[in-house]
Amino acid sequence: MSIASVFDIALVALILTIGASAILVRTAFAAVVMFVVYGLLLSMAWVRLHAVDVALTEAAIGGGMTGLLLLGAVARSRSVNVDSVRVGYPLRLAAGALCALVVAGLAIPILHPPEAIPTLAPTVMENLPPSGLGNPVAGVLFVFRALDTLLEKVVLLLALLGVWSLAPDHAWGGTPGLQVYARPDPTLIFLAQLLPPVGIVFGIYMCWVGAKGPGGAFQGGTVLAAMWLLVIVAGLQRAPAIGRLWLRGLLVTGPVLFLVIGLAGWVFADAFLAYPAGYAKPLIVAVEAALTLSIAVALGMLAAGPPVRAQQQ
Amino acid sequence: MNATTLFGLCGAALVGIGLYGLITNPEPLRKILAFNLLGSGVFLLFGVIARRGAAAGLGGDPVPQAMVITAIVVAFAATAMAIALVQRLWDETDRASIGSDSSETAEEKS
Amino acid sequence: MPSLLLGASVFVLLTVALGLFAILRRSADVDRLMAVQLLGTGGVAILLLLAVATETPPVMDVAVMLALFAAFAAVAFVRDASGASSEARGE
Amino acid sequence: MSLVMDILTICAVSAGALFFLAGTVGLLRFPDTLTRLHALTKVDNLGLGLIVLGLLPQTSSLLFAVKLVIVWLLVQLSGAVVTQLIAGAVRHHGADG
Amino acid sequence: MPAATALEATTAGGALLVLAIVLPVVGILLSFVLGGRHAGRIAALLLPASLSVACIVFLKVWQSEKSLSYVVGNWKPPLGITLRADGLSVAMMVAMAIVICLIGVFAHANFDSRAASAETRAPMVFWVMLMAISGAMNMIFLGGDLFTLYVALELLTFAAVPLVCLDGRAETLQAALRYLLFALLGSILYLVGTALLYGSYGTLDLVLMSQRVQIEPATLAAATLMTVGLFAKTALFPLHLWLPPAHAGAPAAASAVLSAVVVKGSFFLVVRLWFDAMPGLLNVAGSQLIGALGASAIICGNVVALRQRRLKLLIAYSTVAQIGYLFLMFPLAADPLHLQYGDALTGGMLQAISHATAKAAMFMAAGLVYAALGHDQISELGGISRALPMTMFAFGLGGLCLIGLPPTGGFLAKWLLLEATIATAQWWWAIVIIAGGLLTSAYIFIVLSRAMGRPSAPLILRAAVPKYQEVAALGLALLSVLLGLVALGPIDVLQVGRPEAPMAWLR
Repeated sequence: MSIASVFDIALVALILTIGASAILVRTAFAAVVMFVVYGLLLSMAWVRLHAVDVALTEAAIGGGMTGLLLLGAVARSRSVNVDSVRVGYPLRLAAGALCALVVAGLAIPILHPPEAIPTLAPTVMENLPPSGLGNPVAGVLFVFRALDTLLEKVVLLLALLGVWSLAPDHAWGGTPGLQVYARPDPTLIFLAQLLPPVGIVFGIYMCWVGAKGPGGAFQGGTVLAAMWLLVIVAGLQRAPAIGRLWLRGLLVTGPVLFLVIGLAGWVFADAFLAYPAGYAKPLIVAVEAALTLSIAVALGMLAAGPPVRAQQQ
Repeated sequence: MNATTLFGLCGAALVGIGLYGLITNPEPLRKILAFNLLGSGVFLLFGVIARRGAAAGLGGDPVPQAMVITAIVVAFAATAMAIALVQRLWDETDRASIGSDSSETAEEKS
Repeated sequence: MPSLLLGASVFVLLTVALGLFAILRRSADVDRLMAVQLLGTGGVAILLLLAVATETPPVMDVAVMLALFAAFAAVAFVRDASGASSEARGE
Repeated sequence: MSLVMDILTICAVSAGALFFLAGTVGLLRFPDTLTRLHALTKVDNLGLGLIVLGLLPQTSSLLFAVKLVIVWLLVQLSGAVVTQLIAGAVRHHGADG
Repeated sequence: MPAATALEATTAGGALLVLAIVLPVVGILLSFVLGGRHAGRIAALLLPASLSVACIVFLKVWQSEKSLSYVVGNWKPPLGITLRADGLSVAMMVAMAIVICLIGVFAHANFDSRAASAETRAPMVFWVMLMAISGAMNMIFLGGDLFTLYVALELLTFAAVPLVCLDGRAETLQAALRYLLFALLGSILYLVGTALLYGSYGTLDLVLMSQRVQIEPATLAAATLMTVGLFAKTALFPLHLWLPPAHAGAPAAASAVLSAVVVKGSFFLVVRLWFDAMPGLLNVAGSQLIGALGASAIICGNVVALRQRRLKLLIAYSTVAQIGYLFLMFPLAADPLHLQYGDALTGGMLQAISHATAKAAMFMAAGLVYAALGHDQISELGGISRALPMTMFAFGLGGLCLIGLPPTGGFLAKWLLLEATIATAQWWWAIVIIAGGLLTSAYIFIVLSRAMGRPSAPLILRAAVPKYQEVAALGLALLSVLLGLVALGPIDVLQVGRPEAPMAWLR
């Protein structure tokens, strides 16, 4: 048994333990802490699976951003009487049996992979050079399966509108109710002044490096969103009102640019979402940059929640 | 058993754990958390499939990896929406219970 | 050299696991906050070791990401703890 | 030369790993929250610092070396601040652990 | 298998498929920037445009009797994504576009935002989500790649859930939350299947998949998980619990779109999965099981509907039952010994379309009744047919379609299914179909007789109902009746792009 496999076994054991306790632990707060820890551990698993792009995404979204969301809800739930009726023992047993069945159903194909393992990696590498990209994952996201990526941006916008739709009528167009730190804390303000510059540089770096190595618009956008939220949470800046034109503009910039370039491909490269030869890389980088901004704003506003206060005139 | 299979089994187990939590936990917040766990198990399966397809000098098949990135973002959006729903629901039930309380206290004051 | 670094990363992972166990055994919320902090430091160490041991420099970016978001999550946790208490005081 | 570098790496990384162990032992053994916090952050940060120091000679380019140092600084900084915040929360709540 | 069409290039007119997807997306993006005050106007422009694109595609496919396809970005599968419009897609696309447009007309009264000085919540959300549903449905009908279909499915979910709780009451929020959790579970199960299939065959393209697919554990696990996930989204018994509160609590226009359109999306994917991606994989036991679930849905849904006191809940439970009919086509169409993919498939799709039109009309009618009376208690509907004759006529026509009386579309659909039960000698499904029809007629009759009865107290109408809303409901109801006449015309379009078996009996 090599050292690497010891590492993998330990990591898997840790992930499973933490994951299971996130489900089984009694208080919601503890569960959320477990979940954040779990997210951070999972990004290591992604590194071990040689998927650095995914590791970056998981560390950012799985651990940090989702944790923030869940936490906000936990804080809120403390003032609510959450009825915690335990599910009966027979049902739990039945659920356990069902889950065991599902696990077995998944384990069989895992344990018996096909003889010739199908892969598109060679095809991707063969077709990547014309785009000028060095990162195959970015190639899949922005060249070969660009339609998915474009639609997924629309999904993000819809989810945001869905979150906003939960505002009371009078607060529409107002500012989100992201919980701000209770008392102005000099330490936190210090961090909120110091961390964002580092984070913003790193976010831009992620977006820039995404064309040739692991990174990209998602990862960069998430970092920017987190830094923005940090500044808001520390009370240094207010969350913007959702009716603001600049906010709406930023939200759609990325998708609009993507769509426009996609439609232009019809004229200049004879297919929707095709890039004209020789211009692929600059166009993709432009789309990624715009998307980074849009994703940052969308994720930030998603985490900030629906508006609760009407906008002051 | 190699490392990839190990992670694959880990993913499968996480799917089971998440599903169990989703079914048996009555609190909506915990259900959302369980959904995320279930989702990450599924993503891990994608990762294992990608890793198995390592070829052409790549550590993994980039197609499933790209799909996971898309799916992670979608799952985050879903979580945000679900949590906003839960919080609004609490607000409304609060208002319903507090509404009766506060009208009483208002009457007492007057 | 790589196997030594890999060995060190296993060692750190095991201590992190042990530390997590120590922290999560306790029931106070504040203790739990430390779990994130522990993983922030330990996770970064593990990833850096992996990055050099397997000669994949991009993994360092994951370490940066982890460091950033561990801090971010910890702030969120503390906000939650302080927010809850101030709410309790306010009411 | 490279032998010296390797020895430096071996020593520093091993020492760093041992510091991590020490931090964990502290977590296990210390009686109250604040001391545990102290054990965790101070010792682990030192461990990370040593590991970074040990890795520096092994990096292939200057950029990665710079990145290593930046990561360490980042963890150092956020660790200090977060520790402060947690300690504040402990003061506020009272350490009930 | 359609090996000849394996890696087809973009066909003439394939660009229209892109347009069908891009138009709603443009509408969504525009509404975000221009603000909700214009969202209604944007939808008023884009939804008819989308409908005309659908009609043109339909005509092209019908006349040429060939599928259209478009290779996005010129990257052929397995690397890229192909959009395909075969007979099933175009028929569903046109039908859903018509229903959505008429719902848009109906909703104009409730979600008019032009007069407001600032953007208001409900109109902004409603119109954007309506456009999103239209785009997501087109994507589901045209998508030729399982992962693209996953994204489309999520698009549909995120557009549908906020419509449930548009009014923000605690009970609708509860319903929306339950719906969201079911839907998310459904999509994640679908995603697991996608992962396993990719792991086995290295492609997610439907055509390539159909060529490579084999009966093996991974495929069966994937197919089962995906099907269960899609069942949860379609609210097939016993995963239907989320549907009645969600569909009954939403505003009328939203109920109509949820019940008529949204559930058809995931149903369509089940069809795609079993008949296109994995043809021949569905064995007798599996198809009988699906059929049994459908039959239970028909019986349970109808029996529970019969006991409802509120009109909207009754209609919602009737949706649960009607969804059951959709799944009867699986044992009937997938019988390997008999006519494969023939009448039963046509019947099933026709059932989807006629249910869409009829159910939308009925929810609209119920909404108008609610608006007029301020309640929808069935026992107190007396006199309403005098007050709102057109509305109740629309409700009645829709009801006839659900029961399956000639010449409605519902009749044709059920007739085709019945014929298939005889042709494949599976008489037990015939009993279910007929029993379901009887139960349906019972509750439609109860409602209509109450509505035509004398009011216990003089009927006071709370609000006047705009004429055009009644016309929209009636239009949809008439459509559901006239659908029976498609037997004379374009019904064979459904078979375009199918591997074999033209509709011999109609010629």
